[in-house]
Amino acid sequence: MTMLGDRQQLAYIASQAADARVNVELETEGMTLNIGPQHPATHGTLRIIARLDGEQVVWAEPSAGYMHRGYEKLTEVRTFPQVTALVNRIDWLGSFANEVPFILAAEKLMGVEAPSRAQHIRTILFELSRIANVSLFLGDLGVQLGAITPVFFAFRDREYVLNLIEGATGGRFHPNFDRIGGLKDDLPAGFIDETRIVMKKLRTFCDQIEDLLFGNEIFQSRTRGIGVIPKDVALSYGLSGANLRASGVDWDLRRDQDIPMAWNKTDFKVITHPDGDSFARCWVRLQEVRESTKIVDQLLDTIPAGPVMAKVPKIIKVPEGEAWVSTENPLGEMGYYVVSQGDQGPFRVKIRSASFNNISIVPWLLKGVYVPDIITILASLYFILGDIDR
Amino acid sequence: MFPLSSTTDTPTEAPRDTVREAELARILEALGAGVVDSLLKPNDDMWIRVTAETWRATAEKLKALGYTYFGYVSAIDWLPSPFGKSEDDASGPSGERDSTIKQGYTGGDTRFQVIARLVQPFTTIGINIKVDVADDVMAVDSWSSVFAGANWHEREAHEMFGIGFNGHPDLRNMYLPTDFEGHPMRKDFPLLARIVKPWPGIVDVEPLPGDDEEEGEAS
Amino acid sequence: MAKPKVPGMFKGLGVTFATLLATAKNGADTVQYPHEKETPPIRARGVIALHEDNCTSCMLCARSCPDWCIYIEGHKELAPPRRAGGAPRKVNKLDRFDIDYALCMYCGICVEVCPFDALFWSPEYEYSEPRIADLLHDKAKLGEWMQTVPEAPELEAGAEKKGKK
Amino acid sequence: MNAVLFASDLPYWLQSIFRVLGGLVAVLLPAGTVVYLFLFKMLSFMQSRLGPMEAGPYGSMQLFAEVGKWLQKEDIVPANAQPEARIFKMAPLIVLASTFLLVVVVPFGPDALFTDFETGIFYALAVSSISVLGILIAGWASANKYSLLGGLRAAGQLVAYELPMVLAVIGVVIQAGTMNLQQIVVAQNTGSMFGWDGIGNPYVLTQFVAFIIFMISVQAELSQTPFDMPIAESELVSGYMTEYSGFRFLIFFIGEFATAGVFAMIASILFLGGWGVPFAWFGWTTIDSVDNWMNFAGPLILFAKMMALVFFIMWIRFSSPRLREDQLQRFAWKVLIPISLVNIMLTAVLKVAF
Repeated sequence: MTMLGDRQQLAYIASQAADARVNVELETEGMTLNIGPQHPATHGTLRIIARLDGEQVVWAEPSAGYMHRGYEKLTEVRTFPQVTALVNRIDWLGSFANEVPFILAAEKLMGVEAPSRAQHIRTILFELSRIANVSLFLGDLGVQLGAITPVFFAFRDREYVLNLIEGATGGRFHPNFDRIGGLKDDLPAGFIDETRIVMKKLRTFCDQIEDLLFGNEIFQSRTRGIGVIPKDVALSYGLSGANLRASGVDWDLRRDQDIPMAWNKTDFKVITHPDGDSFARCWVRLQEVRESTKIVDQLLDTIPAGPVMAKVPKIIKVPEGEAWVSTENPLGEMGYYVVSQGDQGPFRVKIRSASFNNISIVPWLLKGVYVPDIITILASLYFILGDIDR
Repeated sequence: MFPLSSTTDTPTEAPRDTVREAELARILEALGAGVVDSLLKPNDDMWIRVTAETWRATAEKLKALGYTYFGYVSAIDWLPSPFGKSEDDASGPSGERDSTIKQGYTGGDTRFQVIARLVQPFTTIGINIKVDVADDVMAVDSWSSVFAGANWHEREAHEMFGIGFNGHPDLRNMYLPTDFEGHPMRKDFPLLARIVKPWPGIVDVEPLPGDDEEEGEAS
Repeated sequence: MAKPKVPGMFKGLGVTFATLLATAKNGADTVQYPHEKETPPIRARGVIALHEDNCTSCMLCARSCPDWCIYIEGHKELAPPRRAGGAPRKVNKLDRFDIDYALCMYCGICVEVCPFDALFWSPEYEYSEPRIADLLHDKAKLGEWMQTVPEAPELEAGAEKKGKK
Repeated sequence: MNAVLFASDLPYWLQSIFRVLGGLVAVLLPAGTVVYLFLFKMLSFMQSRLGPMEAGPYGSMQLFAEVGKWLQKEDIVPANAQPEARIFKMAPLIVLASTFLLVVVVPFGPDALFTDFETGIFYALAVSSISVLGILIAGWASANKYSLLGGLRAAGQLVAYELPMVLAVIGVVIQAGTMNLQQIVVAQNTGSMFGWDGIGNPYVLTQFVAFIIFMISVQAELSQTPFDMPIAESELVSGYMTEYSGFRFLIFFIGEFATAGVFAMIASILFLGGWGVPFAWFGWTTIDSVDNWMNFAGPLILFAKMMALVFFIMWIRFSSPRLREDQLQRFAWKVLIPISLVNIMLTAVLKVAF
């Protein structure tokens, strides 16, 4: 402003004054709406403070931390096996997937690699937890947008997947099945046949959801063009998973990363969508469930025989070093930066969870939308509170 | 204590990783004197440590070099915990514990380090960037103007470690109450849950009456 | 031949109506819980059972518990010798073995680390209490659950046979 | 009127009691049936579950259990609503009153009616708007931002949908030549299509466009999904009902489903021939020649038709997501109103032409 010439400055002041007059005339008293911490749309305890003008959001800001459990601190007083039990509570809907990157990071530090049968079973369970997680998202999406039926379909069919996970690992939600060097146990008999049947059911479920929700004109009018995230913004916020791929970024860590898992032995499509809006994000997730069922089917055919556990000492001491491993989790890229100083437990674990980055775009995204669109956008970004707060 | 399995203790010839070597050379050239130290583990990852003055410039240059995907920003407190580690008795005497600071990859001179990770989209080539945080300054430049996603990560690091980020738009607490005192992720911040309860590792077996032999800790 | 495009809304109506008919015909997918029960899988981690005779109160489980929810006390005792004429053995006798199920996070680490096969998983799940303090179960109660511990399941084809722990 | 029925010859006070009881039955019975049959059972079956099963055989007593539960609950007035506590407490009653006023003009049989009102449909459309007042009051008096948003949405929505509804009804009124609901029923059942009087002339056939518009407006008027923005559990946490508890919530609840029932009755009177069967089946010609037993069969027939319509209302409710407020307004003003105006014009032209 100091650099402006006199006439420019006068013109500037005049325009400011004119704006102010118009604003005073039109201005209505704003309202601050507190969405959450207890609100059905935040499925958990996220709080969104929104400044409204009528039903339009002027400014919004999520306030996380109502479920902060301090996992990064807790890992410092636990041994590696105990941390495994802890981390599968981060994203509680796809819990097996949380264990994998942590275990892989520890294995990397130890220089151990799980036997190929263990890698296969890990990948199967990983994809099953993705299906369990995302199918619930598809049902929940309906509830957020006012359709009450899809969520019951989702709970119905997710149950079959959870039964599989429970049958194999013993835990419905928190399997704690991964061990450094392999798996706790082999699959129980009958798992493969059962899984094939369930995968068929899940594909039917996807068709039902597609007919019930995605094909619905109301659903489309609610989600298309709402909350558009351009590619470069998505990258600079560190968005990941379906949120990133819905912005047209063809990047999937399952395909593009060389880690000791069995994805590279399967043939699957990475789903992308060019639009970057809420519909694209939901649609990408729906298609990913389909792809996951196909991945599981392929892996079931090719499970190699052999042990599920590499030779590791009974008391695990991880050599000094630092390692970063991230995988394509149901919610996006989940990574662990593990620092070990040669003890039984890690020295520091940085948990890079997908939802934390995914939700940090919310203040940018919510400007100027309507109150119902807040719900749509939050639902389509898909976060799990445990994954934000850790 | 136990020998590791045979797959690990044979020191094989480290395989060459030409892609990452070229990348690291490119980065070192672009950053010039800002880099204090660098490390490359073939087929794994790259680490560099930069000076505090060039911290923000590093982000800009790396972004220009194609590292446009923001991973995270966080910090590490290298002080060994005075309350012991993993299964140790946190309420026990802390005098015997080793308190010498042992730094990680690419070294460091200070107790606190900020660590960040950037990735080249569509590949998995990422880079871990560390910077020392001097104890008397306790602040580095903010990345939030370069990577929008750094905003929240820096807020988290600020409240958890007490590290300031110069130029950050608002460093409010994310998780903790506004009037919370202390920085929970610092190693000298006690984890209360492990202190208020008696440590369960004490073998609580009464010896036989008249039994002189002291059992001590079983393990 | 392209099918005529049905508006999405009517497809959705079709889905719900088909489900209505299917439920009327085949019955619901839900279980009327107190009247009928689902059997949990063999491996289900329902509750931890204690085989008291095997326990030597070595405290391994209590130490490795991430939540510190196992409380053990014991004393030493003289037991009759194994062979006739031998010296009496010193054994650890359990006085107290409590698990606080309000704290337990069902990770199963204690069952795994137990070197003497004293802890087992049982799929039993009906032990909720109206008061949280009542979830602290003692060794008598944990011993009762020993009855419900199933045999380990058969393994899937291709699994390596190994000596069961 | 050839039959002495119900209250005609009774003293006034007895008549009044009968009318009050009849009104209660006419409002609560459909509401209860709708809730049990559709909300509990149909919804559950559509979601592959069984719904309430414990109270009574197949959970048929569940509703009584729910009512008992609600009656036991504390009648809470939020602290910020205390200054206007009386208004806050009044709001649900206004909503329910609107429903009772609606049922007054509904004919259940040739003589089974509360009042034979010349401008019946006009009156019905007028009193149905009273519920908006109740909802606005509830939204404002709750002193809750969500409630306020819900109340404002409800007001905007009900105003927007009143108009297409009225315009849709005008088509029927033109065709029947009367605003008396009883005579609309008679006109349909004595009418003929191209000389064939086998099924009378239910206006759902000739006024199909008006029927669709009317049903859409009813859906919006009742704030059922896809038009349930005023309630919107997932965004406004039940909107204007957020702060209500106990029997006041119950009254809102009854109001919602009783109004659904009554509106379905009015729709079946306007478009499906109401309580009547085609008079030609039994050789009746005018309303005076209708047999007395129709006074008992009529309500059942009306009830059956109402149930069929409520089935569609609920079916759509259970299978669709919710629109946004601005989309709904756009739909009402840009689509429904022009179509209904064209419909009126066509009806008028055809009426004159034939």
